[in-house]
Amino acid sequence: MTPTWAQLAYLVAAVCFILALKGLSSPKTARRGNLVGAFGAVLACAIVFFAEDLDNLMPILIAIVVGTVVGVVGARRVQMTQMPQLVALFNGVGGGAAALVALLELDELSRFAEAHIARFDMAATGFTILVGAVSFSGSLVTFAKLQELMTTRPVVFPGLPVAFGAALLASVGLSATLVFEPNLSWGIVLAFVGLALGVLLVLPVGGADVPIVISLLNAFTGLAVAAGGYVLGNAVLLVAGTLVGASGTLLTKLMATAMGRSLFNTLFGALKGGSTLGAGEASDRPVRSAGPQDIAILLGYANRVIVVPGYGLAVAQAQHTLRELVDVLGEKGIVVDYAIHPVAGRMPGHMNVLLAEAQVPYEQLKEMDEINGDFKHADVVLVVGANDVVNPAAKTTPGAPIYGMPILNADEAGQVIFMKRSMRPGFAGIENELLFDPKTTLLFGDAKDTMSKLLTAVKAL
Amino acid sequence: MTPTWAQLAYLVAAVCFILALKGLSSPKTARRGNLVGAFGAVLACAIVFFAEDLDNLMPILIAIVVGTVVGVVGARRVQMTQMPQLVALFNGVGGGAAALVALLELDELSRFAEAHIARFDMAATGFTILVGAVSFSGSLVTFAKLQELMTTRPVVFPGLPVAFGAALLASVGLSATLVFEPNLSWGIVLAFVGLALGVLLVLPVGGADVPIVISLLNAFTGLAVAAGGYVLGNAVLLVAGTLVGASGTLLTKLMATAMGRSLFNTLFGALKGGSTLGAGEASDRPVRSAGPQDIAILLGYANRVIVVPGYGLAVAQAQHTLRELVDVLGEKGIVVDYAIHPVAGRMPGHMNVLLAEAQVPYEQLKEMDEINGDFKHADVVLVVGANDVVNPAAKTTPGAPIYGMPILNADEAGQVIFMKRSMRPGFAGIENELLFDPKTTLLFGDAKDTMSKLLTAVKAL
Amino acid sequence: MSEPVVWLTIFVLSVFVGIEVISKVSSTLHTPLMSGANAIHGVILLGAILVTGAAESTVAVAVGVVAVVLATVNMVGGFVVTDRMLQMFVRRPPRQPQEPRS
Amino acid sequence: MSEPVVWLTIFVLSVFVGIEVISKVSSTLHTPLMSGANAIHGVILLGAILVTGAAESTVAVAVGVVAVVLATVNMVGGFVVTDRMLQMFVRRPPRQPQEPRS
Ligand SMILES: NC(=O)c1ccc[n+]([C@@H]2O[C@H](COP(=O)([O-])OP(=O)(O)OC[C@H]3O[C@@H](n4cnc5c(N)ncnc54)[C@H](OP(=O)(O)O)[C@@H]3O)[C@@H](O)[C@H]2O)c1
Ligand SMILES: NC(=O)c1ccc[n+]([C@@H]2O[C@H](COP(=O)([O-])OP(=O)(O)OC[C@H]3O[C@@H](n4cnc5c(N)ncnc54)[C@H](OP(=O)(O)O)[C@@H]3O)[C@@H](O)[C@H]2O)c1
Repeated sequence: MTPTWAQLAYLVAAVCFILALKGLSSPKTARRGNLVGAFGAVLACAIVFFAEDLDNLMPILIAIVVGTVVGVVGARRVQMTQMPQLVALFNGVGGGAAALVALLELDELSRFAEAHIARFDMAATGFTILVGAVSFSGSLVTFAKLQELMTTRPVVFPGLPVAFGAALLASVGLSATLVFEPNLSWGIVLAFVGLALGVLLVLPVGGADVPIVISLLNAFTGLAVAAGGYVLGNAVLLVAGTLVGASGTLLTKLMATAMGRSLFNTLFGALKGGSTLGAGEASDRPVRSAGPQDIAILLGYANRVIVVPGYGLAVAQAQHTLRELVDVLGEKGIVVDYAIHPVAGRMPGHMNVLLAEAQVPYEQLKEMDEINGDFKHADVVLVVGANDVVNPAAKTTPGAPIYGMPILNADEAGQVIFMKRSMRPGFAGIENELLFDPKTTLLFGDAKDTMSKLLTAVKAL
Repeated sequence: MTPTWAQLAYLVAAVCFILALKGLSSPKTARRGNLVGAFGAVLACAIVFFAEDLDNLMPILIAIVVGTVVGVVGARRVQMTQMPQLVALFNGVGGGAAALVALLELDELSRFAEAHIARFDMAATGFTILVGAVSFSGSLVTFAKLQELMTTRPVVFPGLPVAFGAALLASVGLSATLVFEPNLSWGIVLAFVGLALGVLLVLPVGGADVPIVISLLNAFTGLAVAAGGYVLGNAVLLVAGTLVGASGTLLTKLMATAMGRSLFNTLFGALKGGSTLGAGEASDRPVRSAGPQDIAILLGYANRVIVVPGYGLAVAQAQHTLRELVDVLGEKGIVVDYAIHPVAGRMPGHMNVLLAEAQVPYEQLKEMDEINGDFKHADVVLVVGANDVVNPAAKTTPGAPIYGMPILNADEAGQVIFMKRSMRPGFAGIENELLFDPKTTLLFGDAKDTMSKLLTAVKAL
Repeated sequence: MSEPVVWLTIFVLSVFVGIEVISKVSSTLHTPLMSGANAIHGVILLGAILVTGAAESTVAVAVGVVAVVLATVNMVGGFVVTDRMLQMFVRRPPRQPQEPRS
Repeated sequence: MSEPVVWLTIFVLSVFVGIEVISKVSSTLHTPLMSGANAIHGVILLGAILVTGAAESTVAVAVGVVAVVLATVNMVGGFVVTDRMLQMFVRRPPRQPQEPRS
């Protein structure tokens, strides 16, 4: 039995996790919240060494050191643009750990206490194995997609729904078997089915939807940890896992809503064929395009410029060049701000992180609500690799997939410049009337490339 | 041991209470929330008859019937203006019940299981007795104040702080004694000390602050019930009591903030002497006052009138006459709305209830944020028994007790009419510059009285 | 987990739930919320029933009966009065001014 | 209360806490919140330590060690990367444009 002082300390750790989530929900307290969470985690893991009777101390400590080094180095080295895949990876290994823990516990239970195992315990063990494995393999696939180790397009093959259904049935059957016949072999089979299920779940999801799926898998891992806590009789695991499971599920829904997507569509949209978002074709209506020199003049003689960065900026990694351009314009006395849409980029809030990393002064980063009234006073809006977040269809076209999503009022400015590679639509797969507006000029090409040309041209003015 | 199905049903009841509080926090779901709570309560109390082995069934059932009749009749008969004291009364009897339950349990424990009583159990029992008794007597005093069975002014006598301190010390001492010497007599003494403490706590609180104290005592009762749940080993009591205790404490703070008061000041302000709010003296600077006839002409020839009802309207019970007046004005084609300040009246949100009871159409009730922009277009603002909620000092005078509280912009209207009895200030005890404004006219007298004169005069136009 | 720690855990979690759940309430709803919360703690009725059901002496039963009555008043009255209050908040069809054309 | 009901109660309360606590988050913070929550479930490390500490066969210890490494990566990496992200959100003194007078 765990001593009472340790149980109380576990409770303190659980409270830390609650406070961490609370803190993370508000910009002012977010960083402190994260530190409180870290404190809780360290506390919980320190207690276990004093409160329980552990064998194999040496291997455990070495493993912790190894894990810490890997974790810290990974977290410090990664570029901010690769943040999403790193989070996916960390989530995956957590799920894997939960599955392994449950397998070991199953081994223990099935060998020593065959007669006494409560049905409910076995159900929870099976749940942890299954969900942990799903989270592990699913996260690895999202990682591969985001790291572009594989195509970011939805992967659909004819048998996929059948295979998915079969794996789902198998996992239910195996879990039931496990409840009545606790046995390590069944557990291992269940783990493999879980791995397959995770892969099949994530394959049909398109690249831009991946953040939603990462959040979902994150909630899954939370639930697996919670069930693991039940199996091990450890309250802090139960509370922490449940917190993450519940808040993660809500967060997934909030994220999907912020992107104007439904969760069901995100996961299974590609299977239904139909609207695979982002697959929209280029239109051939006439537009006005220009070269870097012309655009440089437009910018150089403006008084007020607003930059709208988007997904394409992140993909092209043009943020450093953009910052330089803005600096140069600033030196010319032009007032330049960045208008940050909450879901611009690859993940919600990603654009803030990207621009902050490129050392953009915080004062120039304006939230949507803050700057939306300023567009009508702007001479030029420079839209870099963004599309949906300035698409007026969100206001004017009921029925459009983004209808109702709040957008940046770029259409109110005097001149609009789009930097993109082609006439292809953005994530939502719908045409943007603003591209065809008489006051719009397009600067075609990869953002990084054209941005440096533009920079040279502006410097030369 | 309670059977498992009953434990699960208790859990369902606890969840109902959570959902009830959640529902009650939003206007759309409030009524449903309350019903969900009632369902949970009925469920919890029904279960106990099936799950536990009870003697004395007859007396219990009769008592429930009696209590139900009293509760329903009381709740249905009460006038909406007397709502605050009814809530206080209901809270008090709940606290009393908790104290009695704990006393009976103490009797039981001390007689049968002397050796086995855990210290912590006794501490919780003592807590329930003490806090339940405080809540009981404190609520009765607030009831007496609101029902004007006694003065609504703060009651302070020289020995009060000493008596309070002595009672506090005694209660701590007795609780400690109880832990080491479980004994019914000590429990009864503790209950009486609690009763005294409750009285001493509430006496120095002024009438207008009473709602804050009711909310605080409500939280107290919640905590007493929670501790009682621990003593009885009943989870639904623990959860329900804790929910009420925690949310009640926060609510008390929110209420105090909405009224621009600190909780400490509310409770102990009068003891420190100094700023007993509401005690402000009448100023003798010149003002313009007029009779009902003149005011009737002002109103009758306006196009747009906004009525600002306040505390004085509730005290004078003039809401029905006011509604008639507004109807008559409406018949003349004048657009009339009510501007409802969130803390106008005797309790937060009270004004909505009062006007709704007087059958004021919901459409004419405008929240502060909704109507504050309209004042500049209004020809006449009719301020009935309100003062602080239109006092511009909240915007202009840093240091004023209400500084920072959002107010209704009555000062932006063309003409302002105040209906009040004298030049005495309102709750916050500070002068209202708007009373001396050249565009302000005062109509002195009790609101009910002058309102019917005004009504007659308007009808005669 | 040991019994007291279990109760403490449930207590702590309930505190968080209680606080978070009402943290967004608008001040217009303060009074009905207070009244509804007040009704909820009327569930002490359950406790009153339990102790009265276990009481043996006549005095204990009498005290228990008083507790049951008080708790029932708190619970039933609390929910009924809250409902009455909230009825007033419900959006109703506009009321016609009496004979507007007269 | 019986053991499973206790756990269920704690689970249910935690669900409410988890949902309520983040229900007001602005979409700018979605990513750090996800990352922070991700780090929190790294506390499965505690479970990994427990089972490894009780493992007897070499295979079990080896599997346990893998679990400990994975869980540590999740936990430590998660908190560090979240912190790095959040550093970026902090208001910093404005950066001077390079040599504005040149
Ligand atoms: N932030 C998030 O959390 C998140 C996550 C998933 C989905 N979403 C969704 O993504 C959309 C975000 O809006 P957004 O305006 O930022 O992006 P968007 O609407 O997807 O538009 C991105 C634009 O960037 C261009 N682009 C792509 N690569 C480029 C490159 N290398 N150089 C230059 N341009 C490039 C693309 O046009 P070309 O192909 O012609 O170059 C495309 O029009 C919203 O619909 C949102 O709901 C957001
Ligand atoms: N709603 C709540 O929850 C609550 C609870 C406690 C405190 N408060 C505080 O109370 C204040 C409420 O503002 P308020 O503007 O509604 O009230 P107020 O500022 O207190 O003013 C009420 C006015 O009504 C007049 N009055 C009193 N009895 C009257 C009668 N029979 N006939 C005519 N007039 C009468 C008084 O003047 P005469 O004496 O000259 O007649 C007084 O100036 C705020 O400061 C608020 O913070 C509110």
